[in-house]
Amino acid sequence: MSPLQTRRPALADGGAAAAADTRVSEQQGFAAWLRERDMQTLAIRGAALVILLYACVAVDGFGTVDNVKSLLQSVALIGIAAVGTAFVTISGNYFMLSVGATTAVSTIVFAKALSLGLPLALVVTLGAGAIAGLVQGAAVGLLNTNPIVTTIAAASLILGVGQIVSGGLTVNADSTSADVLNNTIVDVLPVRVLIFFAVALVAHWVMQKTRFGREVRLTGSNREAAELAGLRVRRVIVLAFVLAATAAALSGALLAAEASQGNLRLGATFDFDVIAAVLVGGVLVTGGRGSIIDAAFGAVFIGMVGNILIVSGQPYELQLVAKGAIVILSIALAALASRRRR
Amino acid sequence: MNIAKLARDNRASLLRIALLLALVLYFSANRAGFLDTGNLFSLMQAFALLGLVAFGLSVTMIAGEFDLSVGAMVAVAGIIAIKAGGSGAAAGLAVAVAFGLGVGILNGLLTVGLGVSSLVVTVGTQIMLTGLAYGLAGGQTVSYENFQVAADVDQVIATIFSPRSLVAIAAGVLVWLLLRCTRLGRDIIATGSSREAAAAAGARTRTAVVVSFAISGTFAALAGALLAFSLLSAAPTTGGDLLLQAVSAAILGGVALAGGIGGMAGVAVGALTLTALNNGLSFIGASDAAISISNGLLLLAVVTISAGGPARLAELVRARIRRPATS
Amino acid sequence: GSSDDSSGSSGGSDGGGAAAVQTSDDVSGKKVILLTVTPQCDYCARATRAFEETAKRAGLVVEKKITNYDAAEQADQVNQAIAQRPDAIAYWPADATASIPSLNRMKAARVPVIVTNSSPGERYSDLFNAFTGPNDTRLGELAAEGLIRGLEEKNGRAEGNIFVVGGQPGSPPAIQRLEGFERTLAERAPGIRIVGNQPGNWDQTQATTAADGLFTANAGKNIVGVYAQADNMAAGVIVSAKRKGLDPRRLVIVGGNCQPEGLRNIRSGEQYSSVLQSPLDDGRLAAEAVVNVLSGRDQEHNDYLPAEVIVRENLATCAEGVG
Amino acid sequence: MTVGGENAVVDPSKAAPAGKPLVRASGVTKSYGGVQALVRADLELMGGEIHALLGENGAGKSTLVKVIAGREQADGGELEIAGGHADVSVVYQELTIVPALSVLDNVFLGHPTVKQLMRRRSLRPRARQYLDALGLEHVDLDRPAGELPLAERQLVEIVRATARECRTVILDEPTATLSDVEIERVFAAARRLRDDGCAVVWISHRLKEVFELADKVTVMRNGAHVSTDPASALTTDELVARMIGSRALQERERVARVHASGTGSARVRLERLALPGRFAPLDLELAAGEIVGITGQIGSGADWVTKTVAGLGRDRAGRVVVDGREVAKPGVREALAHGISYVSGDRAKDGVFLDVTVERNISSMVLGEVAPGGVLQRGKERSLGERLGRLMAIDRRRLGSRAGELSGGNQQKVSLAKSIAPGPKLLVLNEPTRGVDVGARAEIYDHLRKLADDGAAVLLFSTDLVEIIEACDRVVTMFRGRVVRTADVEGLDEQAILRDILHPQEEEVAA
Ligand SMILES: Nc1ncnc2c1ncn2[C@@H]1O[C@H](COP(=O)(O)OP(=O)(O)OP(=O)(O)O)[C@@H](O)[C@H]1O
Ligand SMILES: Nc1ncnc2c1ncn2[C@@H]1O[C@H](COP(=O)(O)OP(=O)(O)OP(=O)(O)O)[C@@H](O)[C@H]1O
Ligand SMILES: O[C@@H]1[C@@H](O)[C@@H](O)CO[C@H]1O
Ligand SMILES: [Mg+2]
Ligand SMILES: [Mg+2]
Repeated sequence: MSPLQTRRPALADGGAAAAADTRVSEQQGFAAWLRERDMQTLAIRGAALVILLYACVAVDGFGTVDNVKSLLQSVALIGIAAVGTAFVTISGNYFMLSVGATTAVSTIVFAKALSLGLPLALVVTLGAGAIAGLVQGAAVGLLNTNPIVTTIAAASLILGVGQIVSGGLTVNADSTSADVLNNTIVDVLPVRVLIFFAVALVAHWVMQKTRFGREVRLTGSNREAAELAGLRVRRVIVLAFVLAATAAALSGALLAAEASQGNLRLGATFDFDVIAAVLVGGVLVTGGRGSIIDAAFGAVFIGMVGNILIVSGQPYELQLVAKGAIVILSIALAALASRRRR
Repeated sequence: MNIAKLARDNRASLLRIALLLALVLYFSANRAGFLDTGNLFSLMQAFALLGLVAFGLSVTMIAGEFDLSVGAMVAVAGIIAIKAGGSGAAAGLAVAVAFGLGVGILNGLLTVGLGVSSLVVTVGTQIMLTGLAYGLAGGQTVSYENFQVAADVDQVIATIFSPRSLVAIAAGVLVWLLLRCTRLGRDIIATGSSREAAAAAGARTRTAVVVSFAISGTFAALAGALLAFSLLSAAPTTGGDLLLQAVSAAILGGVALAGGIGGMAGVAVGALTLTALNNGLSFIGASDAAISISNGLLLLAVVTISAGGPARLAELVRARIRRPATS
Repeated sequence: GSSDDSSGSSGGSDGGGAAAVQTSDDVSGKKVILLTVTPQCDYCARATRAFEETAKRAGLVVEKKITNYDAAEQADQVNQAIAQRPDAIAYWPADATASIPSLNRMKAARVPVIVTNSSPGERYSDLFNAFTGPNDTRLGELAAEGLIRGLEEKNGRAEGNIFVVGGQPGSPPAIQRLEGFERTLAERAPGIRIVGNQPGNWDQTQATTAADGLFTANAGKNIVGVYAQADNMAAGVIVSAKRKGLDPRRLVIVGGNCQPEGLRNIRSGEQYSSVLQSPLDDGRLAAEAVVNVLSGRDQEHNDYLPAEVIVRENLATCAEGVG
Repeated sequence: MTVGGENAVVDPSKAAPAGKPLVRASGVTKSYGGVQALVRADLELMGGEIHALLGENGAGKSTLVKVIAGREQADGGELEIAGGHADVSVVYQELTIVPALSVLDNVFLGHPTVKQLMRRRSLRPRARQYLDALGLEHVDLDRPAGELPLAERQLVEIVRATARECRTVILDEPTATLSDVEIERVFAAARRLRDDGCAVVWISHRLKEVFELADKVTVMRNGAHVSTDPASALTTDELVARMIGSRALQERERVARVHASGTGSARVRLERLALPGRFAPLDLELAAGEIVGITGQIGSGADWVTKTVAGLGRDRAGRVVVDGREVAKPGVREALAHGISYVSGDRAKDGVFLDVTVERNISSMVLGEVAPGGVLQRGKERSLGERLGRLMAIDRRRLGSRAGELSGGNQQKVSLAKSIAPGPKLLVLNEPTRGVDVGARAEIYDHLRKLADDGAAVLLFSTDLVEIIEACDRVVTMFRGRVVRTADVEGLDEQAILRDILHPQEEEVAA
């Protein structure tokens, strides 16, 4: 039997059979696959591929192992934070505007804690991040506060605490104990990139395949319906924020390990990069739709565009203009593609 | 109309005003001179920038959209105003404002034309505008030679106002009138409240969105140009914090992120609250950490109260207490 | 002026050492308002602290207003400061170019003003009583000197391709340092070519990204050195070099500001030189200038921080400067 | 005249001469992705007639309406409208009331004659007049429309359509959310429009209405025109046969009703259950296998009884006991834990996840089952979806579609399937067949019956009295927060129930 036949609707389904509506043409193969996808993510991936191929051929020095490696290194930290933030976005709570603050303060916490040894320093840093996320998640999830303002407020509080802890001064870290984070495995895969990939894949799996992930998505799709369906909406939101803040803290730890220091300005600019990555990755801002792996792709995509422009020696302003234009073009492409589909 | 009902219907607004008064009271009790005209002038100057940007941004929010590009617009419009102001500040101002209007319309058209979230569109324009700012300024802070212009835009009027702050106030009043008295204003609110429903009912939802972006672009550009003449210079980095401040002001003022809800009076109170907080903390010479933390706490308090947080908290606590008794 | 960089730290006729200012009755109890920039930058925090300590020791009452490099906010703070009628204002401009209207207002209000750290330039010197702080052009010149010395030491001759990782585009230190740097190279080592320039925005991570691109873009051009306009950015360049499999010790990486990162990397040999610019001196000089102006003592109009090239041999000077 | 692109429209300045149709659509086609919503739709509307448009869920009625109103572009076919799209006003199936606007602004939203500078003072008397005509005298013009109860919002929407003074007025299931009193008012409004010479299109799944009201009836099936006849020439059975086509009538043969009252053991007890401000303390027992209906007008509190049992009334007093175990505190999760499952009355708001596939909607309340140990099992989810989809007569091929792409009635089935999935001991429903076609409605009743036969109790709120009589064993009637009486359905007719909920005799009102 051909695959075509097995997928035919079963018309002989007995008395209460589904209404036989001959108008629904079941699409097969590529068309069906296409219908299942979100056009924006496809457009981004497509555009990424095209740009990638173009750059490899046309931009001198782009296609080298070294460049790809360092490109991924510089994208990894934004990528990790974006993957975390995607949980918050998909849960219907827009963004966590405290990502930058969390990352910055985490560099200080990590640098200070490194004297306790790497494992403990990581535990302390991620734990502190988780607590910051818990507080924000509790406000949003339990008290129904507006997530944008809540996280802006949290950013202020976090930075305030960071200032008290550091007095505004750089905290030097004994980097040798964190060297493993700066290593490169068999000369091609930097540990930081490995961590990024691992975090992205695990988070993606969690979102697609676990009950929790499904609850995040349903909550983001319609919070009221989720509550009526008996989903653990509050817990889901709290946890989404915890994951996002923990991811931001992990970025901070890696940043501090690389910089051998903690400083309130390290990573302080992450917020917008992360938002851009999540949006370009095709995660629906109002929640419900989008996938984690695409947020990661979004980060790589934006990083790649920036890298190409630097490598081809473009001035800073042109880099920005091109980056902005590509963000807009990619969504325009997606919008047009999905219109054609109708 | 009885007063009790009026108070009940406007509980949230009253709370917001009470908060503002409490802040003012706190600072003036803490340190003499907070309400001196000199300091009030400085407060209104800060309002002139934040208020103007917040008014514009909140129109897009009321229309159910969001303009992330206002901060970058302030920067680039300042640079344009100075560059185009060679023959006179008025010309510079006009060019900058026209630019803001144009980009605003473009933001709006892209949003409705592509049928995508304006957050995504304006993330793009925000980055591009910043690039344009760097490009135009040639990596420098550009400066303006005519000192008189700064004295003019910031001259003291009626002891605490200046042309700059009066422009901001006028802009707020204009939008207030637009939302209250015109069909377009009604359509903007309808669009934000429920896009599908409004469109089905025949409201001009696309026009509403485009106009709201035009307003926010224009206001941000106006704010940027006036600021540039006030500082006699403009830099690509200006306005970095402004976006978050303006969002906070709007939300403090009762504008809902989901759209359809909020008005300019509230936004004005929200912007004044933030301005008074920052002005007050600076007035008493608060430490860095204190500034950050009080900003955070204030926002958190307002956002909790406006979500009905205390009541919810009480409810949650009650539920916890009740549970063991029943099992 | 080249003589300023090595002149004594407290300028003026008494020209004494660090603790030269005595508590004198004529200034104690007087109120000075310090308008300063972000507490999140290490240099700024240290300088601000040094100012406060020195001023308090002199008996001044210090009030502080902080902005996060926001020129608009700072202009409002200036209005507020004037309304508070202090005896003097110490003013660290968030953006020196944007400071002219504020300086005008303070002058009109007849408040003595000491500008610190970022100079609005000679043209406006009648708007304030004194400037104290680094001479950024000079800092750029000294960075170039470090580079030349390093290349001579490591390669035998001062030539080859280098690139620059700059500060925030448009900020006076970034512009002036580059000016001094380029001029010195043109005069003294025309064989050194700047083949790339990207901003690192005074931020280590962004410096790393910028250097990543620059190393790649110039892979074929045999880069021999890098000028990063501050040591934390130099640290970013070192990270990037390692990523590319380059040994930073074989490059001549020069930084600036004498930051903790610089200290560490010069000690390990991964960075060749920095330029002395002590935040402690920066803050202290400003406070001393306030005292001088208030007590009617002589005060040099442009009172520059001591600056010198820092290499491994004189690291101690740098360590002292950071405190 | 037109194939694809813009719907060509006849010059609006040329009024249709008498005897000419106001709207003529023929051979209209329209598809969404892989779904052909309209295959060959014909419709001709004359002034001075009420024209019922009938068909199963998904037949294409709403899509045709949208094409006529210019909200959707047809792919092909012909469309002639005497006065252009602007002369067509529509009450859409989905509520299009804007919550943030006042009632006044809602009435005139999109109204062509409102000036750019709005002069609300002059609009007020007009709005008042239209509102009063639909029995909304008590509604404050300045009140935000979002604060009105669902039924009143629906009425305001009808007010808006009539206020436009178009010659063609289309009402897409205008009565789905209304109770009988209000329905009468809408009938009156429709008749007035007809008498003024308008063409009125009436879409409904309540066939009784059709016979009461319509002059002409057009039936659609599978996106195509089936027939157009004078209403007087048709019987209910003929109509149903045309609507559901080959599936014919044997499917409507229903499982025989077993009156369970008094026989089964009491599964659920409501003891002095009350919600302050909504309804006074009431007692009710539901036996296993029993379907109890509860009904009343707006303000009767009847719908709040179902919501409270489902855990929504936060301040409830009294007790809810399931199988001897008390549901200790309010809350949906608590209710679910005791086997109480709820079907919302407002599917778009909180009944279904519109953005999510049908299959994932169905599994949403039993994630614990399809994700043992927290990890989703694709196979389990799929077979659950197929099983419940079959029970609820949801097209199997649509299991992977986003719920929002289904027709209104099919969305309702998804909402039901989702709540039945947990295998509840007590199923609580709020207007369960709102917008569901006759065929599917019968299937739903059958399923409720089967569920009851398997031992569940069912509590069903409905304002559709036919539904109460067809589906329930007992009925609780309510008036102003109090129970009027609880009675076996057998032997009751609509009139009796209507009397209860409209003019309760003093002595019948429970103390
Ligand atoms: N459901 C409806 N019922 C009756 N009239 C309607 C309906 N929808 C739209 N109209 C009428 O059709 C006119 C045009 O509506 P349309 O939706 O095409 O405007 P628009 O294209 O959204 O306008 P803009 O582009 O300016 O936003 C409206 O002014 C309105 O009077
Ligand atoms: N936006 C859409 N995307 C995909 N399919 C759609 C969309 N809108 C309608 N459809 C499909 O078109 C068909 C016709 O739907 P329509 O809403 O016209 O039915 P209807 O006759 O009004 O049904 P009901 O009585 O349930 O309201 C259905 O199969 C529906 O799923
Ligand atoms: O060197 C500069 C200082 O002069 C100060 O402006 C702060 O930033 C540092 O990098
Ligand atoms: Mg429209
Ligand atoms: Mg329909």
